[in-house]
Amino acid sequence: MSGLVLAQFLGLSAALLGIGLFGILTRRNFILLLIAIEVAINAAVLNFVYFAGFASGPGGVSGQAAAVVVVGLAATEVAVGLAIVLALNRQRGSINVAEASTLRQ
Amino acid sequence: MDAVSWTWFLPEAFLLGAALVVFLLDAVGVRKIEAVGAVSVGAVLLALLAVISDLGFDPLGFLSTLPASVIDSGGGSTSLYAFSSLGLVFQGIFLLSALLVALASLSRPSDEAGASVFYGLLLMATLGMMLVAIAADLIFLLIAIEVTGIATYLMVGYTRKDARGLEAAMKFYIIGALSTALSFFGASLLFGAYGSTNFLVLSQGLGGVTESTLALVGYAFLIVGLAFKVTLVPFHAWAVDVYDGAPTDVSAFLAGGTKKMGVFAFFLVFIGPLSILTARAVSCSGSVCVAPYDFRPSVQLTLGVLAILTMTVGNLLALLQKEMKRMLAYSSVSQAGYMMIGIAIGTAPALAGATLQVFAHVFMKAGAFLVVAGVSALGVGPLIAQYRGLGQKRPYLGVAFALLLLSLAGIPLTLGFVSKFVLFSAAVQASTVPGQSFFFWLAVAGLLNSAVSVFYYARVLKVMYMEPPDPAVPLDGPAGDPTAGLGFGRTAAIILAVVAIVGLGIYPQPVLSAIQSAATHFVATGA
Amino acid sequence: MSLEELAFLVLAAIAVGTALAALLVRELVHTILWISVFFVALSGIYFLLQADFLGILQLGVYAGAVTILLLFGVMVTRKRIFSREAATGIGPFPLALALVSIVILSGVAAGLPTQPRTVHAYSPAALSEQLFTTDGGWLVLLGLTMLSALAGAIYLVREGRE
Amino acid sequence: MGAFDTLFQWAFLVPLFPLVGFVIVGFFGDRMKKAEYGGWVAVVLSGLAMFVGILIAIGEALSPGTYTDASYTWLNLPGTQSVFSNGFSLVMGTLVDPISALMLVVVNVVGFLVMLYSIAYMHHDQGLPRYYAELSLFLVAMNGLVLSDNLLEFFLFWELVGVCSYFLIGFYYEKPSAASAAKEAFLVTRVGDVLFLLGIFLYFATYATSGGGAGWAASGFKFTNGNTPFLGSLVGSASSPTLTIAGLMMLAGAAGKSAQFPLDVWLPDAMEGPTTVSALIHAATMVAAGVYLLVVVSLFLGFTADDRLAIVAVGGFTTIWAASMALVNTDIKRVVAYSTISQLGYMVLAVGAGFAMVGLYHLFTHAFFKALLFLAAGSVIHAVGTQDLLKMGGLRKSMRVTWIAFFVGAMSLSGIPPFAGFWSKDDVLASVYSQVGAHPLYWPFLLCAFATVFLTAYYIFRAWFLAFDGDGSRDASLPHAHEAPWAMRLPLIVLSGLALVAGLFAFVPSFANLLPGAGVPPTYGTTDLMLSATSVGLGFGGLGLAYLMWGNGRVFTLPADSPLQPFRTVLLRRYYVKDAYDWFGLKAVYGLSRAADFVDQYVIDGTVRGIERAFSQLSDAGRRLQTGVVSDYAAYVVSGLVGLLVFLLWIAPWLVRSVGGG
Repeated sequence: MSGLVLAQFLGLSAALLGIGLFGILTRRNFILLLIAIEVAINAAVLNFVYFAGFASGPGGVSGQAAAVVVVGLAATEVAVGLAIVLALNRQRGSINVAEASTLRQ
Repeated sequence: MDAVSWTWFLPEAFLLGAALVVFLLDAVGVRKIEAVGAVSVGAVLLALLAVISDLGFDPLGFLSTLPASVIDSGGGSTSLYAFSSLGLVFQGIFLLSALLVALASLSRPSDEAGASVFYGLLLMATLGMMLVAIAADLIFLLIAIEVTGIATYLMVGYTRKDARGLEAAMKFYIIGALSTALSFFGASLLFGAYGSTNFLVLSQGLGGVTESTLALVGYAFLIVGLAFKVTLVPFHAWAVDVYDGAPTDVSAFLAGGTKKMGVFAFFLVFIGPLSILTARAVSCSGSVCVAPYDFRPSVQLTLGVLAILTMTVGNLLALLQKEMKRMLAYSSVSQAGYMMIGIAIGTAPALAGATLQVFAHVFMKAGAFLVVAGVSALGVGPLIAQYRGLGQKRPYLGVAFALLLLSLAGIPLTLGFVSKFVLFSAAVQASTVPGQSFFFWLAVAGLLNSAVSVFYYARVLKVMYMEPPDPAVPLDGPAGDPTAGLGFGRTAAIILAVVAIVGLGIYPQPVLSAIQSAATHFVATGA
Repeated sequence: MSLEELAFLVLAAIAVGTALAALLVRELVHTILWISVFFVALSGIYFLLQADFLGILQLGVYAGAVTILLLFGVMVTRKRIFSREAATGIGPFPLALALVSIVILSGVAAGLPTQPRTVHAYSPAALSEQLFTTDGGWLVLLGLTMLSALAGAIYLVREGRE
Repeated sequence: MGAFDTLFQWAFLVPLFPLVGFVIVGFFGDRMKKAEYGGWVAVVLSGLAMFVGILIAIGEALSPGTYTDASYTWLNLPGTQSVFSNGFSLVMGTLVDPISALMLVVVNVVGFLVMLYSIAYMHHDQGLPRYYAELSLFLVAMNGLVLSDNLLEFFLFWELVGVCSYFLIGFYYEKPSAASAAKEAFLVTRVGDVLFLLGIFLYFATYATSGGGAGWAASGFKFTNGNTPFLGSLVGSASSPTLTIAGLMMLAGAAGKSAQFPLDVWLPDAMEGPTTVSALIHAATMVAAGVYLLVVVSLFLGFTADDRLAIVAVGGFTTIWAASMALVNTDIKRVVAYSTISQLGYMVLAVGAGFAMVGLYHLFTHAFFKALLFLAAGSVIHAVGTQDLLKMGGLRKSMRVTWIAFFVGAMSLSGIPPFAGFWSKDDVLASVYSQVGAHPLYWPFLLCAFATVFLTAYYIFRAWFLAFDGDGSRDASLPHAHEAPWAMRLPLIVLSGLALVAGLFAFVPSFANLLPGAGVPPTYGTTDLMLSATSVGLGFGGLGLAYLMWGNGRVFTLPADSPLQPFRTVLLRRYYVKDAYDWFGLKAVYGLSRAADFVDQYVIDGTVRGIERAFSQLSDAGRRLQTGVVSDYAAYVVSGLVGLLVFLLWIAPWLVRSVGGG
């Protein structure tokens, strides 16, 4: 086991977060937005996992525990998001978030 | 942990139990608002009683009698929660906001669809806020925020046939989920820097990679995630649309309740006994001693800039609003800026000022939104101009609304004045310390902004009292009945808010002393 | 370059590529396919980090449940499943924002130690010990979020009688 | 002290009586059978307040001294940390001392008379309960301000006074001009108020720990600490930039309330309110509050030399600035309003020169003769239904009382002996003159003040001649004027008496106790004869000029089809010389006033409007950002994130390093 480089992981999670943000900013389909948010959250999960793996003390395991919890939370959020998607679709017949912009100014 | 007994969790237990009862009632088909509402109001009242008894029921300066062992009990390096006197004060504040909304919602149509879900979610959201108040761990804090978050996304959209409500829920959800992702990313970086997410560990700067830049970036992400809840500029844009589109009682809860949760989260992360802004000792492992990077000035400067930005932008935009709810929403944004002044300064008096501002804002903003909900139930439209003659037609409602707005504007003899007075004077006082002259400008900015804010509140007063009523709107109830069209619950909630605003505005000392003592404990312990 | 490092780089490239592809393709079903590959790649990275439990969790929750959930969402919200999304332009501003945040974070990453390090493995038993005792509060809170999500989401999608 | 302590303890009754009036009229006024009943309630209660106020003043006159009532600590912020070691309190209490007793007399006598006058004057108006409630609340605020025992309490009442003024100016809110005047008054005075509060902050920051005992701030910004000025000795010697700035902030606050240059724009427009309101608030009391503030600060805190020069400059310049604008105005109320600004300038001038008591003396006499002028003007307006002087004329026959009352007021304003205004104005001039030796920079402002004496006499008598002289009203459509009912005549008569003798009060020994004239170089009345002669000469000169130009109904333009036209033309030809004089001789004066008007209209209004426009453009930009599209909101969040990262990682540390400290 010759080991891995910490910095590369942060680089990967930075890239994933950036891609997620990019998706949130540019996509208009609610489902794509959900996916983009998942990508961003996965960057955080990845952070927890590798920081746990590289931690020196015994407390590192709580990083993995945090990752587990965040995964669960993200899944819950997707479920809520889908509920809103369905209600929105039933209401407007569209899940394009840019079209739902009556509240403004 | 030893000092914490299970009785400390009684308030949370009441709320959770009531939520389960409400959901079960819904499942068996009992959905009348009277039934679920009564259960919810009862649970909130019980929880409030429990919190008050935790504080040690002694209305005159009660917090000073709180045993020291209770304050900070459980704040070990692995514990997830800790009780502080200020946290208990905030629990009380959260419960008060829930009480106002739960009371007012009793007056909604008796067979309204979704009443039980609304009340259940309200209880769950309150439960999340209660848990935020006792967090001693970053992940615990963020999930507790999420408990409230998920419940409130659904509360905004619970009128599922209402296009505006759903659009608001969609916006709230997307920006909320984005903020969640960013906060957890920040938390993960902090975990990377310190090897733990416990506040005590974070505050001591021990463990892990100990890379200060990593931690600083983590804190930046965390600020963004929390700023979403507190509606700081430029993370505020969602709030206006959501407050506007959500059912007005829910807006009252969001502006009056959940926003305060964000404020307390800022307290915990940035000011509290276990926060980065407490003076940190040089940490030694073996013979190597490291002085941790001092975040304090940079973070304070950043939060101060955010405070000024929030106050100013919120006020300027509130000036031009034509709709009542949007005006209140922007004023709510600017009020968050005042609270941030206290957070940026971080001394005990400033903290007391911010807490008082939070306390006052629960009554004034939730009260104002509840009045708006009541007025629109009477058939008045959303525009400010449509409130003309309200003061003459419905004198009691008009006076109540006027008092709430005057309090928001910070006019003396109201609680809003007291809180701003304490906050700004704390800022001036803090600025006398050499090298902290920046704080003086925070006070000046707050002052100028409250001067500006008077205009848009006064405009509403002018419309209400100085313009003839619109004959098309039947504001008159049956003669001699001031509550006509409002219902018992909403009337009670509005009276509660107004009495609190005026009563405590005239005689604030008990609450002030209590909050000051709690804030002093909060800042001093762990130093 | 060690074998692990090589494996990491390959998996990272797959993750980045599939994430981008998922967000850029114009057919939603393809998006779902790409994102499931992305989840699998991430789970591979977790295995590489010797976080076996998380790797399995990632496969189960994300590559399994969440993907199905999303697919379900796609199926319900459109009449023809295989229809292309209207192309949406990509403004320079969002692109710049995303790039700047990546650059800043990469700058931070560059400051981290660059020598290869050994990865600690934690047994699933240790993890569950942690999850159910010390960090038990997290799970309790997670349960609370699920409770309100369940009640609220069901109500939201249930056909109303009103 | 001693026997009168019991009396002074009841000082809180003075604001309490009008408060009761406010509550009764405000909440039950609408339900009374007749709107006047509410008015009578307010009159009776303000009469009671006047009674107590005069009793207190007599008590102070017989036994001068400072009496502080046991005060109520409203807010107490205890010391907790090193930065807050002394804490401080917000205290509400009453402080009776000679100057507050004097102010009580001014406020309540004028207040009572104006209330009484209103019964008849406002008879026809709608919304009377609101009017009396607001007027009562104003009296509460003004009395509270006068009796305040600390700076913060003073500020609170100061704000309340401003709010009442806002509502009263906008009383005829259906009139757009009234609504906009109210807004303007509120805006402009608010600028002063904010600066005032900043000044308090600065004093707070400076004296949090010093100033005796636990620190000035700790004891609640008290004005006095027993009998001696609390900070007087401490500040008197000190001279620091901070103190100068704080003093300038106080000046700004005073300038806003007292309509001093450049914050004077609102007062003439405030004449949109009822004339009674102009008499009480915008002549006698509220506008005097700014001067009172300067007096209080100069007595208890002290101004630095730079501050005093600034105050002299503002006051001196304002005298001539406002007077010049009054020269050309044909609106009877506006002429009087300009004269108010100008006279307030004299008071400020005196305070700046270091003679607070002299300023207060002028405030005292001015309150009576200016209220008199306004009420007389109100009586005229009530009778003829217009404010345009060119339309009036010949009113002296039908309105004897008003005619004489206006004359008494005008004589007093012009500083002609033995009317009240003479004594105090002379004192102002003499006291400033006594300082020019030591402060040569005071010279130009003293000259302004002297020149203004001439202008004042000219414009006020021009108004008097235009309104009362001549054979009949110049506008035939005006109703035939009748003398006002008794409720209006009585206040005019009482105030005429006061305008005649108030200046002489200073010679009554025990009354002089209320104006402890310590340090005033010329004793009251025995002014340096040259100065007196000059100013009286100037006054008579103005009067004479006014008579030559406007007396006997001259400058009287008739409609061309009038059968009296040939007769008029002859009269007009007789005055052709005067017209020429107007054209040539007064061109400079007209030019000056036009220039003043220009600055007033374009520079200051333009600035105000420019600021408003900038604000609304900013807000527009902000509203355009609120697109309603959630992706844009997400973009703000991410931009905020990037900005925060940049700020926190690079800018903030750099700022902290370069500036030092957070």
